[in-house]
Amino acid sequence: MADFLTAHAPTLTHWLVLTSALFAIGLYGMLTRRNAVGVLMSLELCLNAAAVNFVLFNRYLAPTAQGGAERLDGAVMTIFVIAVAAAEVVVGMAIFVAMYAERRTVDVTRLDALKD
Amino acid sequence: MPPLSFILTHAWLIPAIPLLSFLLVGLVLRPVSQKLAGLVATLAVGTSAGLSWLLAWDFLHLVPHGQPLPALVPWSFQWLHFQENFAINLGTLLDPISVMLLVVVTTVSTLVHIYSTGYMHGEPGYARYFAFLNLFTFSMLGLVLAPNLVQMYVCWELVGASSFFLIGFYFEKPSAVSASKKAFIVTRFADLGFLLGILVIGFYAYQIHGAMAPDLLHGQQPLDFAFLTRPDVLARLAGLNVHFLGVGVLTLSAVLIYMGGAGKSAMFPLHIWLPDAMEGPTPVSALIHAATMVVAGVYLVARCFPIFATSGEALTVVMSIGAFTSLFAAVIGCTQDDIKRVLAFSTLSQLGYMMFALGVASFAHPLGYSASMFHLFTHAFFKALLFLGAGSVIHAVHSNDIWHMGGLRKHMPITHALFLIATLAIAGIYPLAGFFSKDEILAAALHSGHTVVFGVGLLVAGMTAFYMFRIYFVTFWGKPRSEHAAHPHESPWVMLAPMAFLGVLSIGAGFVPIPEWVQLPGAPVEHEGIDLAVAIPSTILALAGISLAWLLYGGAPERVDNLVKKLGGFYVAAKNKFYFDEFYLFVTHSVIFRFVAQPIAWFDRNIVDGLVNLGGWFARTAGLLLGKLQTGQVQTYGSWLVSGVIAVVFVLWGVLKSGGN
Amino acid sequence: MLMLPELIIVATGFILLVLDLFLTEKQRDLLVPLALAGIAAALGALWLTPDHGVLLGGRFAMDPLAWWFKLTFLIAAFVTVMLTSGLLESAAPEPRKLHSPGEFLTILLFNLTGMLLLASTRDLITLYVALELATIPLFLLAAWRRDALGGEAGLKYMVIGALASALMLYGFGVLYGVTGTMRLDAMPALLHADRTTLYAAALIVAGVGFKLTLVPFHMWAPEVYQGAPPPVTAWLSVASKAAGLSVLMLVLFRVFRPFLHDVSFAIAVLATVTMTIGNLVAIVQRNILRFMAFSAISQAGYLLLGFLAGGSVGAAAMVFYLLVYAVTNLSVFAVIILHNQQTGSTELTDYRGLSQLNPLLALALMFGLFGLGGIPPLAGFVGKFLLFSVAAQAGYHWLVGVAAVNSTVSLYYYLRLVRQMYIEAPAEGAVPLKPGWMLSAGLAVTTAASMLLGVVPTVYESVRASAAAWLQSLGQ
Amino acid sequence: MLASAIPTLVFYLLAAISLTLAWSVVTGRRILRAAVSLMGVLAASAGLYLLLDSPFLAGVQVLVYVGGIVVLLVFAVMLTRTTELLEDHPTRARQIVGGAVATGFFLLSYNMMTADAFVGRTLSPLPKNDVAAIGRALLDTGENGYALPFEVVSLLLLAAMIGGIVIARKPAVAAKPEAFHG
Amino acid sequence: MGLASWLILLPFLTALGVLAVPSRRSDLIRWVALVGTGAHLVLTAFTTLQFWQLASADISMAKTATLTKLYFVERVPWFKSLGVDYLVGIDGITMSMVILTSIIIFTGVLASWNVVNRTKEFFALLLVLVTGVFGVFLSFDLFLFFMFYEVAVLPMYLLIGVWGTGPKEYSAMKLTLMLMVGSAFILVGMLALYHYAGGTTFDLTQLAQHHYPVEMQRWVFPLIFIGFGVLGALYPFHTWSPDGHASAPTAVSMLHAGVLMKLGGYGALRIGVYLLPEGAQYWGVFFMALTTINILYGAFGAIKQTDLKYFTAYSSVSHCGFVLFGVASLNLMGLKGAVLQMFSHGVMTGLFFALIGMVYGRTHTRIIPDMGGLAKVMPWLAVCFYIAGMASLGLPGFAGFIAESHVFLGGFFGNEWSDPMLTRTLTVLATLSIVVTAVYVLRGLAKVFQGPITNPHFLELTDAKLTERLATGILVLTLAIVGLVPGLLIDLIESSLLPFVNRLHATGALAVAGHP
Repeated sequence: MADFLTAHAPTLTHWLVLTSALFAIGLYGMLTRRNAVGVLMSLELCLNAAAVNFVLFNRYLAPTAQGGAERLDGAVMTIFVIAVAAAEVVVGMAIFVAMYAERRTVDVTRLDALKD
Repeated sequence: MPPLSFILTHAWLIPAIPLLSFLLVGLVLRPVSQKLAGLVATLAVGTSAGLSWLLAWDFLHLVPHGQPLPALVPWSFQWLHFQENFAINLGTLLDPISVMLLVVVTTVSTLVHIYSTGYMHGEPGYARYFAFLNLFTFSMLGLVLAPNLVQMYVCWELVGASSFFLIGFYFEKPSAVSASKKAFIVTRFADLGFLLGILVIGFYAYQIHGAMAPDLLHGQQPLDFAFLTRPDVLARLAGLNVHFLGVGVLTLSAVLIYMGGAGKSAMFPLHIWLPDAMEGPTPVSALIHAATMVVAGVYLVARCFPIFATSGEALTVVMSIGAFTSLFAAVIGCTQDDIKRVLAFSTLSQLGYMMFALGVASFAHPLGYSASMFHLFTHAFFKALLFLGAGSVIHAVHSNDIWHMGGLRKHMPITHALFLIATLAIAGIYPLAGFFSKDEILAAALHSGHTVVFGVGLLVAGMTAFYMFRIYFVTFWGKPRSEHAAHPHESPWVMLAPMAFLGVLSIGAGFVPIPEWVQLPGAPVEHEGIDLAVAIPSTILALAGISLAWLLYGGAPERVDNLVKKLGGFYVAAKNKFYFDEFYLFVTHSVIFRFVAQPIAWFDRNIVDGLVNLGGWFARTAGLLLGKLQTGQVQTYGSWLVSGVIAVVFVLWGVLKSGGN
Repeated sequence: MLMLPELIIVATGFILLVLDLFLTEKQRDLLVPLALAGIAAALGALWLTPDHGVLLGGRFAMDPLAWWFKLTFLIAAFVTVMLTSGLLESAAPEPRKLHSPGEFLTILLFNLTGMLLLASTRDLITLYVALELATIPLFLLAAWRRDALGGEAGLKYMVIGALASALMLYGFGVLYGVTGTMRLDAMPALLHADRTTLYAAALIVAGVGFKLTLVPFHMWAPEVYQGAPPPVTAWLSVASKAAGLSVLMLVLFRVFRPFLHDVSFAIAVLATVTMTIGNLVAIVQRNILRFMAFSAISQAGYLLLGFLAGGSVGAAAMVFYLLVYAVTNLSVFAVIILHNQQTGSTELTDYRGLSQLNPLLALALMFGLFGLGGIPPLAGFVGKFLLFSVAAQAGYHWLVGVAAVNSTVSLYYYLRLVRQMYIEAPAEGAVPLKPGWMLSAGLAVTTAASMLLGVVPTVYESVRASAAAWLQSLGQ
Repeated sequence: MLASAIPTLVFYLLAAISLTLAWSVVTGRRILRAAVSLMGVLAASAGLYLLLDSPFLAGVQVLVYVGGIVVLLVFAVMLTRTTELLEDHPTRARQIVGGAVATGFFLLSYNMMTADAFVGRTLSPLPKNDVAAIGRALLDTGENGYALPFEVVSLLLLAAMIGGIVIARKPAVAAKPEAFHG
Repeated sequence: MGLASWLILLPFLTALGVLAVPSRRSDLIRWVALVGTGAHLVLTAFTTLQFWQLASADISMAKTATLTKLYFVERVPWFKSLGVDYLVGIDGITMSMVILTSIIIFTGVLASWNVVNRTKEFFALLLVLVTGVFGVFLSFDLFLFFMFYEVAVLPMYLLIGVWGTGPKEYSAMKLTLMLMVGSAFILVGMLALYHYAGGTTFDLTQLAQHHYPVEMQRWVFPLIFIGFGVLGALYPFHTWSPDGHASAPTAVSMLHAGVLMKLGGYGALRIGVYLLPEGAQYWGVFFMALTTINILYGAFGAIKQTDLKYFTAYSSVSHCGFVLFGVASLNLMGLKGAVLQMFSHGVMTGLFFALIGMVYGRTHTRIIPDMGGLAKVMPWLAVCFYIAGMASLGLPGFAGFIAESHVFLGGFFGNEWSDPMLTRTLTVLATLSIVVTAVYVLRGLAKVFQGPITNPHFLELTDAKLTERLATGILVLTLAIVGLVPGLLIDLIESSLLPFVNRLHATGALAVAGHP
């Protein structure tokens, strides 16, 4: 078991498959969920996946690629991504609430007053 | 040669005076005074006539008697510069035929002007009429004096235009309007040939001109008659190995130029405009459609005669068409009832005469050339007189139809006498003018070996006598057949005087030694005087024609009816001018208008414009369809966005693969 | 000193925020002049700012083109505030009034700060956050009125914006992974033309394409333009697009520079699709804001032509056209804002007879439209001409043809509006619009600028010189 | 041996949890359940951060993301009517399009991940990234500092907050909603 | 500021002057416009004399007919980094076109005396348009040229849209868009010219020093020719013309058919043939064929038209075909004929449209079958109409003949790069038009002016007023002067065309020097 696990220790590719899959699932959610909050949740999935990527790259690639000078760019980026995600959620929720007050619906597929 | 006299160097004055008068009358006098306008116009042309006579006198005395008269261009200036070594000079070409025609044109024009002051008296467009007459006279004189093809063409068009305006003088009359259009368009069609002829010959003449040593050119331009008729140039033109539809350049251009002449001179099948042109005032018919403009075609061929003669084939064309036209027109002339139309067909017939006279001529047998010019000369006078006489009759009877006339000889003795003189002249009765010139033509045909043409000529001579006397008898003999014919009154002296003058000329013109003066340059003299072998049969035929006319029309009309019944369909066809008008009408309206013009207009509005509109429609529809993508569904937009990413990857990948490193 | 304009703007934002707390409804009318003063001060500061230099360890850098971008942003902001004044003041007509002017202006200024910084970023992290600052507040501004359409517009903008930003972030991640650095200037040396790089590029293009409204990343634009308050639309049609261009130039010229020439065909395709679709759909629009949206989309297509030839000519053409586009578009929006403010309408047909009611406004609008259509002697002509010239220089003659024909198509719909104004008679009972002095001034300034830029060569020559200097600083 | 086996096990465990919960986030009809699932995904991600030797990030993830953002989302859900809590399934067309697009994206990503740049890379230790280090870096104005983005993000959050408040609060004046001018 | 600049600026200043007058003083507006354009006429006359003196002095000094110099050159660097200059100058072709334009706008103002609706805007736009036209003719910098070109085209939209009749919006839009598509072609060609020459200058005289690769010339030339051809009513891009002319108000039709369409031929000549001689050699016969279609198609199309304006518009298509035909024939006579035809058609069609406007103003119909016998009540107009008609069918004595004879000779003489049989056949086909033209002109005019008066209401109509007599009189006089004394115009044109021919043959003095 342990041997098996060791032999199959996750490489960068495994990690990337995971984050890609998470991102893709998030995308699917953004493109299909009716509830605006659901869309925002899916967005969080995407952002989260992207954020993991940064740490991942920082961990696997960045230190050596920079030729010595070790840096935390990826990790710090993750923090900023989380902050931005927070801002997006705040804005999204605000609009969502205002919207709901006006239109009494949170279904994004019913938001089609503006179209050709 | 002695130094040129004033009028020889300043021959341009002769056309210039009518031109000035045209401007003066048309722009200044017309609104001011009708009477003054007529007076000024007449005086102007009269002055020109005087100058022409003077010029003719001086010209004849340029060389000692017996020597050939020269051809000279005493005055010219560069008018149009096309390119290096290719310019058009306006100028005055004086040679026997131009001087002769100068005299004819100015004289007849003056007489017609005088006649018109009476004939047109009280017409609303009196001054306009004189203005156009002046314009015509100017154009015709310019044509006559033209030293090159382009000046000829320019004036050619101008006479066409003035003819158009004069035929359409009664512009409120639909028949006059359509006749004027017809005249212009038919001649314009012919002019197309003329123009193409100029293009063809101009191109090759320019090449030859360019290849010649400058000192050989004597300052001649490629389109100058002097250059084109030079034997060395003609030899080169004839030697060109360029063919179009199997026809050499020289023949091609000659035939094309002849097409122009045929249009103006109303040769078959371009003759249809001339009978209709009789819708114009009668003096106009006398001047333009009998004496002067219609002979311009003959004059053109005579002018370019060396080209035709060198080609040979072209001359055959001229001859055949001329002969056919003379016969064809004579046949129709026998059946018409409108006095002016009969005269018109007679003009056609006589023009055919002149043309085939040119056609039978050659450098070996130049008599036809002189004969043609001679006939042109005499014909101008007696045909003008016939028209003026007819005008006088029409003036009195208020109708053109000979069957509305009758017995006029008692009430209009002077007119009758003069008309008779002219009729005898055209019938070719000795010693009137027509006899001499016709005789010369027939002799030329006979002696050059064109027997068939000679036969046609004889036949036509007889027919001419017949149909001319037919109208003479119907008009002046018998009983009046209408209200007006019963109480006509003789025309005023302003009309009779010019007629009388023309009467004198119709009698005496035959004694003018035109054939002596007018010789084909570089050809042997071939004047034989009266050839009895020709004169006797022709006179007999003429008398036979007169007798037949007397038999048929001098007394009982039922004989005519019987004859008509016997002739049947042929008579009807001839009476309807062999349906040529209908044919042309069909071709233009039912074929060209309906199957060319109409479809083009439709094609343009619907197909070409339709394509443009289709472009607009396409853009709009594309816009609408693409706009439909804006469904308002934000998630659809998101799908597009992500698909966009995928697409961009593929495009980038493709571009890098194909174009990149 | 390098950062002075940004600092002034941020400071102004805070001052407004704080003042807003202490002012009465009426007194808040003072906030607009204050904001204008702040922007003007920033403009002044920008004038004094040297056009090269770095701060904060290289995270903030001035370069000659960044200077022009900042100028464009500041001018756009200044004019936008002028144009918004009528809706922000306490006496504004009610349903269309923009409430909470202090907050509105603060957010606008923060948003502006994001854009200003964007032009100066040199690393992915700052780029990302600055881009978000230049984007997220726009969602709020679009939804500011809280009405049905504004909310819908805001939400749609938000969803698509977040999606685009997530994709771009993912792309940034890949880029970071490939190069191992966040420094843009270090990247070209570490990049290879492999599929990973392409993938990153495509993701980033999507993110920027969203801001720049490139097809097919444009679909939010008509909806948001229509639903948002017109002044916000004006702002995002100009500033947001400028921000997009500045990012795209940063990315394409600094990062993907080695491949730019090889993928120029792809850029040509993108440009073709963008301008064509923008123009074709604009033809059939009936709402003036949607109409302007598609017009703006097509303009983005023209802008892309500048990337075809990687030299200073292309950069100069883009920057110059951006400036021209900004003033011209704002001059058009000035009239649209006024018209909407006083009639509540955004229908094209409601402009009928404007030339007889307000001849000068109609004239200005016509000039604006012709400027957008690229008709001489307006600056739009010179701007487009320069862009087309770049395409021709790169050998894309067919693209010049496509673009020029597109210009014609665009003229068609611009003329539709001109027709309403000049050929149709005014509606019955229509009254002339009464522009406030601030809006009039804004309109006058932009109109004048949109003419002078095309006639007076100075600005273009300076841009050209800047571009040359900038290219040198890139090390080419 | 065990030292490498356990992280591997944890990785696959977390991966499985993340994917499962993520799927329920995007497909669940009950929005609250989805929120909880999201919380799970984010928490799992915190675990992943731990695996990547970034305990500080894991902390931030739990505090801000799980604690803050998701709670905010839940609040927002609560504000709306309860009928909306049970969401209709998306239409079949949308599922297909969304699925296709998401799959396309995934395949593209997968293709990229097999690229040379990434294959065969192994873990390397991260530099020190505890609270203090990151905190210092965030405020450092030097070459290795992140003061500028930090300030920018503060502005962003401030703007989002102010704007959010303005937009989300009840209108001061009961303005009649304007008619759609679409 | 030299004469050339003043020639451009004066109409613009007049436009500003018009704008300065309060709109209710419509009389004053007209007078300002008239005085401004009249002053322009005087200025043009003065410039012509000056040009004449200078040029003939130079020609006699150089002992060659080739005029390789521009006069009244003004060069001010503009967009320096692009190589854009404000470069204006005058050569013989330009001069003749300026004379034409000046005459047309002056008479156009006279013919618009009765515009009552929004007079101020009307005249202002008209003058702006004509500013653009002068700009095109006078500028020798491609950028400037193009800029003025568009300025000249666009005001048309409003002029037709606002003051037109019938489906005016459609026509105006179609016209504007088609011309703009044409200008898109030109733009492509122009930028290619610029960049292939190194991208340093738009100066036409300097671009002419550059020898473009033959392949490049072969694809750029058709773009330029078609681009300008759209404005010159090249088949099948001419359909804006009938609708546009039919809908436009009088003065606009005059200007448009009289002057603006000439920009097409001018551009094709000045830029197409001059800069791209080898392209022209390659494509010459193709465009000869296309323009032959033009000539015949327009003429046949005109026969069945019932609206006087459509009638004239189709005749314009035919006549403008001569312009492009001459250009495509690529020899001195053809090119000269093209320029002469531009002039003559300009005046002639200006006269036509002026007259149509005047007749329409009286009868309130332009439908040919509805009219009849009008010569009785309006003899002046009838005479002028007939003169215009006669001029248009190429009657000698009027300018049309001079032009057409040159064009026909040019076409028939052909050039060494095309099959002579082909060019001659085309020329022969083209000459057919002189008959067809006669047919439609005479048919149309006969119906309108001759015959009995068909409508009793016509009996109350009046003849031309003084302004109308002045306008038509000037145009008729111009037609006649050029027709009778063609040397005046030919001498202006010919020397300046020789460099074009030299370039085609790559001999002699090739380029025109752009410096004074």
